[in-house]
Amino acid sequence: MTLWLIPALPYLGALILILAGSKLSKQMAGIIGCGSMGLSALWTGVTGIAFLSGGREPVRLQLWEWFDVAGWNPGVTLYFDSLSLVFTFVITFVGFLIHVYSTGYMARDEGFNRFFAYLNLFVGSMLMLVLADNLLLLYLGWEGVGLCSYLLIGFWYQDPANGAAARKAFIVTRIGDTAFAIGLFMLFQTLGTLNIGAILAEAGSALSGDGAASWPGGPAGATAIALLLVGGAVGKSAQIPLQTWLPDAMAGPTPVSALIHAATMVTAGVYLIARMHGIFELSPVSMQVVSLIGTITLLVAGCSALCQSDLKRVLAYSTISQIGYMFLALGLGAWSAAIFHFFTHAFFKALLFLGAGAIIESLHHEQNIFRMGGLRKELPVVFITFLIGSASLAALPLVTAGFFSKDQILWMAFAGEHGSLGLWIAASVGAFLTALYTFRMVFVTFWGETKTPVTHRPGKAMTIPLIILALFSLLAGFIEVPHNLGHITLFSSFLASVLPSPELITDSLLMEWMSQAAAALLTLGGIGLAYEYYVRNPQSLAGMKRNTGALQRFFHSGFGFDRLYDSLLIQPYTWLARVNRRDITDSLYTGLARFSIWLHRQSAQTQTGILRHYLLGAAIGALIILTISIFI
Amino acid sequence: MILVWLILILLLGGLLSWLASRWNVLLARWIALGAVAVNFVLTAGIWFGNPVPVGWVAELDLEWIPRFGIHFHLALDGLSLLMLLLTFFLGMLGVLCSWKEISYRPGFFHFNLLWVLAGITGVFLTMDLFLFYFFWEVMLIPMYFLIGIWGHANRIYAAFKFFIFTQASGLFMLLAILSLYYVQAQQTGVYSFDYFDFLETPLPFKTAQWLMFGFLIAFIVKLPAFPFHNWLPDAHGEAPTAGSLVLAGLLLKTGAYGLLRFVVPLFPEPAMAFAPWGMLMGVIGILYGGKLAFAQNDLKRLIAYTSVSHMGFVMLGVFAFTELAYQGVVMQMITHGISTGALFLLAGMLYERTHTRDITRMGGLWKSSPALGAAMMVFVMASLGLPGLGNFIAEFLTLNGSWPANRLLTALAAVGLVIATVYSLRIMQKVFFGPMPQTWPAADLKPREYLIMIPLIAAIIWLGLFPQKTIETSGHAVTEISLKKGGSR
Amino acid sequence: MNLAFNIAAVIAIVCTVMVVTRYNIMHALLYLVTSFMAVAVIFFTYGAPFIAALELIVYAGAIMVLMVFVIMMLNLGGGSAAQEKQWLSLRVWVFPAILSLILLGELIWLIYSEQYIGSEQIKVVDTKEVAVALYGPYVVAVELSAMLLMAGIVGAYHLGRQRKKIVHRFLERSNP
Amino acid sequence: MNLPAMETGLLLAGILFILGLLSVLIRRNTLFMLMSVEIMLNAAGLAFIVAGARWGQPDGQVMFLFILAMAAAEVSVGLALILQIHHQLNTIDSDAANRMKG
Repeated sequence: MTLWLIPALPYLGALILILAGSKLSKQMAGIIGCGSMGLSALWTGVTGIAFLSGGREPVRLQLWEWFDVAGWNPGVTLYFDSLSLVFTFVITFVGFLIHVYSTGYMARDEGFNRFFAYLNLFVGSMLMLVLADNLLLLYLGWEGVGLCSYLLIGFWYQDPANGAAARKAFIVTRIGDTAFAIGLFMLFQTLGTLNIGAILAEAGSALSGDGAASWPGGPAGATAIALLLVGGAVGKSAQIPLQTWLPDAMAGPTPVSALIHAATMVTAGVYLIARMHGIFELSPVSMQVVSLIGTITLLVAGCSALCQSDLKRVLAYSTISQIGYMFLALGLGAWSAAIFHFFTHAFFKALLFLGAGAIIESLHHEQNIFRMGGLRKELPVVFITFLIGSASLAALPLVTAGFFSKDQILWMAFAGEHGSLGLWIAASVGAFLTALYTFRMVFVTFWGETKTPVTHRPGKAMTIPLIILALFSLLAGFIEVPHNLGHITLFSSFLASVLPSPELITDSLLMEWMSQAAAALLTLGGIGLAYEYYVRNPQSLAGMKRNTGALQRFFHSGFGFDRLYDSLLIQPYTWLARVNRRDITDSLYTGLARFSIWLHRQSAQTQTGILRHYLLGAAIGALIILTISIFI
Repeated sequence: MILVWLILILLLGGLLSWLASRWNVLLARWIALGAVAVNFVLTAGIWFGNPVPVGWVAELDLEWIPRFGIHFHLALDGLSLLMLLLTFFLGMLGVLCSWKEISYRPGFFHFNLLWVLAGITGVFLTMDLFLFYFFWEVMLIPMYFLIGIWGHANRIYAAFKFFIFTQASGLFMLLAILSLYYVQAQQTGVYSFDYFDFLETPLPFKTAQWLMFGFLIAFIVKLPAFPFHNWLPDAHGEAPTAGSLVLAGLLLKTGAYGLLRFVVPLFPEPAMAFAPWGMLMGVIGILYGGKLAFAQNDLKRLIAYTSVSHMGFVMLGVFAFTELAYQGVVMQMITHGISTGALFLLAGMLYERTHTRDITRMGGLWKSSPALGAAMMVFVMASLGLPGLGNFIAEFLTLNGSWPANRLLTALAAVGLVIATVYSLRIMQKVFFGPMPQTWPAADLKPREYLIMIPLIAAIIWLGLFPQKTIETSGHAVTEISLKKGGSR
Repeated sequence: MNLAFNIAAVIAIVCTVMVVTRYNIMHALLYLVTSFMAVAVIFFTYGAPFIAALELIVYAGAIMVLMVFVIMMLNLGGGSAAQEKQWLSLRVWVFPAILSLILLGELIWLIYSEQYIGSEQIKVVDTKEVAVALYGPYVVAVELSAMLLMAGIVGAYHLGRQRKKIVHRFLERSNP
Repeated sequence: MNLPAMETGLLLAGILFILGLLSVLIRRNTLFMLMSVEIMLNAAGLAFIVAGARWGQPDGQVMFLFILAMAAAEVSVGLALILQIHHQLNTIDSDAANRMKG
């Protein structure tokens, strides 16, 4: 089975573009870039079909033995099962669409070849992450993805602000990776291997035994490892403690935001937790921590998105919020619900970002939504696709994919074994906020009079991916319909072989109808409120803005996390660096040298040149020797 | 016999190129390159000859001063084979990179360069402690001239500091060697400086501890562990490119090699007792070195502090006493040699283009020399331990090996990875990205520079993706060391 | 015999004290000569007539006379006495005096602490024995002292010669 | 005939020696210093003679002879030096010759 072709093709494309990049024409580079992605997507399809028809047997393929030290020999081996099929499908399919879109979007940029080289490298690393059989290879993909996000955010390197944003992204994710690495060390010390299959088997047997007690490291060990893995996931998926880098990552070109900061990389954390669900099931504490992080993040990000003026930053905060939903689902044990939400989110968020890119490019790089307006008539295709995407994000009931995936999470929050009323309320409030800020964005950019003229219509290469994504945003939801509306469980049964299904406390149909009705009402309410404020009478909005100015600024800055980290970590470190530039310990040695010079100068004073002093010295010396010889 | 030839070729090559420089400078350079290249081919031949060496691959034992039991005893095992390969590989690059840079008395320059390499080869080969100290000195003096004559602004200060630091600590080692010699004579009546005889003599704990400190101080100063690292930034900051390449790439490794070869096997119990302190020094070295690297504006000093930080991992690994950690230490020695050597070569190339080492005055160089930028990107990523490049394997093995030994310190060392990211990305940002303060001529890599860079990039990637070849080579030697005192897996 | 010893000892000490305290160098010199004569007498009382004679001839005669010649050459005489008074202020005396007292105390303590010196007779050693010893075991030492004297003469001649003074404009200014 | 006891002789030598030492230390005039050294040498010679007499050995007197020779040579060279100093610095104050300092 040539499974290795899937990651190999993007890597190959990247290699060609890096080596021969400067010599190739833009057109040629575009073909290689998109071609490698297209072939990889195709090959994923072929492997997927073979996998499905072949009785869903997971495929394991060892390319070569990485190293063999003291009995530990992790191999560079790829593992393909239903979970990785879902992820590979999304990465390669959405990736391919974004590559096609980028040929149009980046057409006039002189770093065209370099851009596609980085994109291919990114997709290659992401595929390696998803297809890795052991955690070390996963770590390789994990860091490779971090590198490419650094390269792509700082793509327009002339502007130092982009550089700063890129470095911020890499360092913050690196903090998460360090926690992840320490988790790997603990895992290796307890089990002696990092092979995912072996770990899950060990966790499974411990679970079937008497829970975490029979885990070699004991319950504390399991919880510690789980929390460290969560630390890594939180870094990469921009959840509460380490989410400050994502809004700044919008400094990169828009296709980058679409691919990396919406569809693929930020969900790596979700993939890690889903893949290592065995360990999390061993320690309920870590599950609660994950759901707590999820809920707090979705609320914080929701509010912050409400007060952003930059189009892409609104979408960035909305991504953080939606991943918060996925973390909540993971925390509840609803593994397949989280993956389903990831599946639908990838489509409509990529669509929104690409749409935003088209808008920004046509308004000559104007990103402030309050300086846009009246684009309904100017960019009809973009408007329709953007509207569909927003509807799906806001989870317009029954029609959009977003509704089905979010509703499932809400239902799990309510009825799930680990669920609780508090979580459900928070999730619902989050849903309301999502609807509010999404349609605030839509109404402000598309309704009202045009403030900046449209100079350039997006070409065909940009509109086709938008349309395809719009279709997926609508139809992707119907593969997992809740049982009171037709009970299609294609998606969860597909993943059942890999991810255990959660237990429900109450599964009465009535309750389910109730929660869906509540969700629908909240969404429509949010849309109505947005319409009221931003279209019908904006004056009432101006009044409300005045007396909540401070809150506005607080939300705008993303709950002040940036300022907090700046004063807590960055200032002290740079101050310490500036103060101790000349290395304190160096003064230890130069001090030694100075002391010996001083000593020399003092002893030189005794050479006065006067004969009598010398004689006196000689006499004293003789006296001392005499007394010593007599009395001692 | 081939071992003697390895050293002789370098010594004669140095002399020859000095003489040849009277008539034709280019000839001198070619002779020097030829000498190191021949050595490289010989060692590569040995390596291909036995890819998985078990025990001593080649050995030569001649009487030198029979009265005192001093033998001219050279021996080659997996560990020294790898070290020699690294020495000659970097040696060739050293000669290549000073092709245009050294114009002031090139003959004498190559003489010194080759004699340093000869000293280093001797250190890696010798199995007689007296001879070891002899080569330890042979290595030191030409290096002093390299820094002192061809260095930058305050090179005299740097050369002096380097010499005093190493010489003073070397004297402690000499004391330890001699007292070990007499203690052995007293214990077993055998008057010999041979390494294998010393291995057998049982030593009372107290004396063994003092002797260990004697050896330890010499290697810790050379390694630069935390409190003794001050000579490194000055020596690197002022040395010519080839000088700092050899200094960073090889001389630091002799310290680590000494720890592995002499301190741990000869004095296992005292080393175990010193372990927590050793690991603490290593971790402080990592964090403090990283912070200082972040603070520097002079590129070469910055890279020097990064090697202080990376050598902290070696200290951590050596005193963890697990085979994983030792394998990690050996990998770290090789990959650090390549990545820091490359960074110094790049710093030299940047100096040729911008005539400054101050990174705050550089900027936006990606536009004028993208290939140089790409090469710098590879090695900056290597220095922050990106998986897929050699350093990651080394650091992961070291940390994984030292985790059972001491959890807190390993966690702190893992934080060192974040600090490494901070200073590495600062290099890229300050030098290659951002606005261009002044326009430099568009001078991308020249063919000679490609010839230097491509093998290095290939080596670091090969070590990252296929490290098994090197791990096998030093496998037996490392298990030998770690099993010597029943170290855990 | 003890009476002679005592008188000579007192004279020797008094004269030496006078030498130490005089300002005028000529007076000091003459006191020194008398002190040497007293010591010669003491040598005689200790049964060493040859040495007593030598003392008189060489010490009192030759060396002191030499000193007188030098003093006359530099005509120090009375003029320098005032300067000597100014130099020998009390402050200069204090520390050396303390030092000497301590040293004297130690010598006395040493001499009188050892009990082994019995008070038997002092045996007289006549000159013949000295001459036999001189050219017996000490013949090498005699040669050496001959060489020493030769060196003394040559040195004195070489150092004593008045070389033409090189007056250097700025390097060397002789202080007044 | 009984000769004076040895202790008194040694005591006398000691006193003379101390006086010579005292005089050397306090004087600034080099000639005075030279004289005082002569006193000390003479005192040492006296001690030798007393000891030689006590044990009836000629060594004491032989030793005195050597001291005598040495003293003579020393005075001649010393005086030559003093002449030279007087000539160069036209003073014989020992503090004047202080160029060899610090």
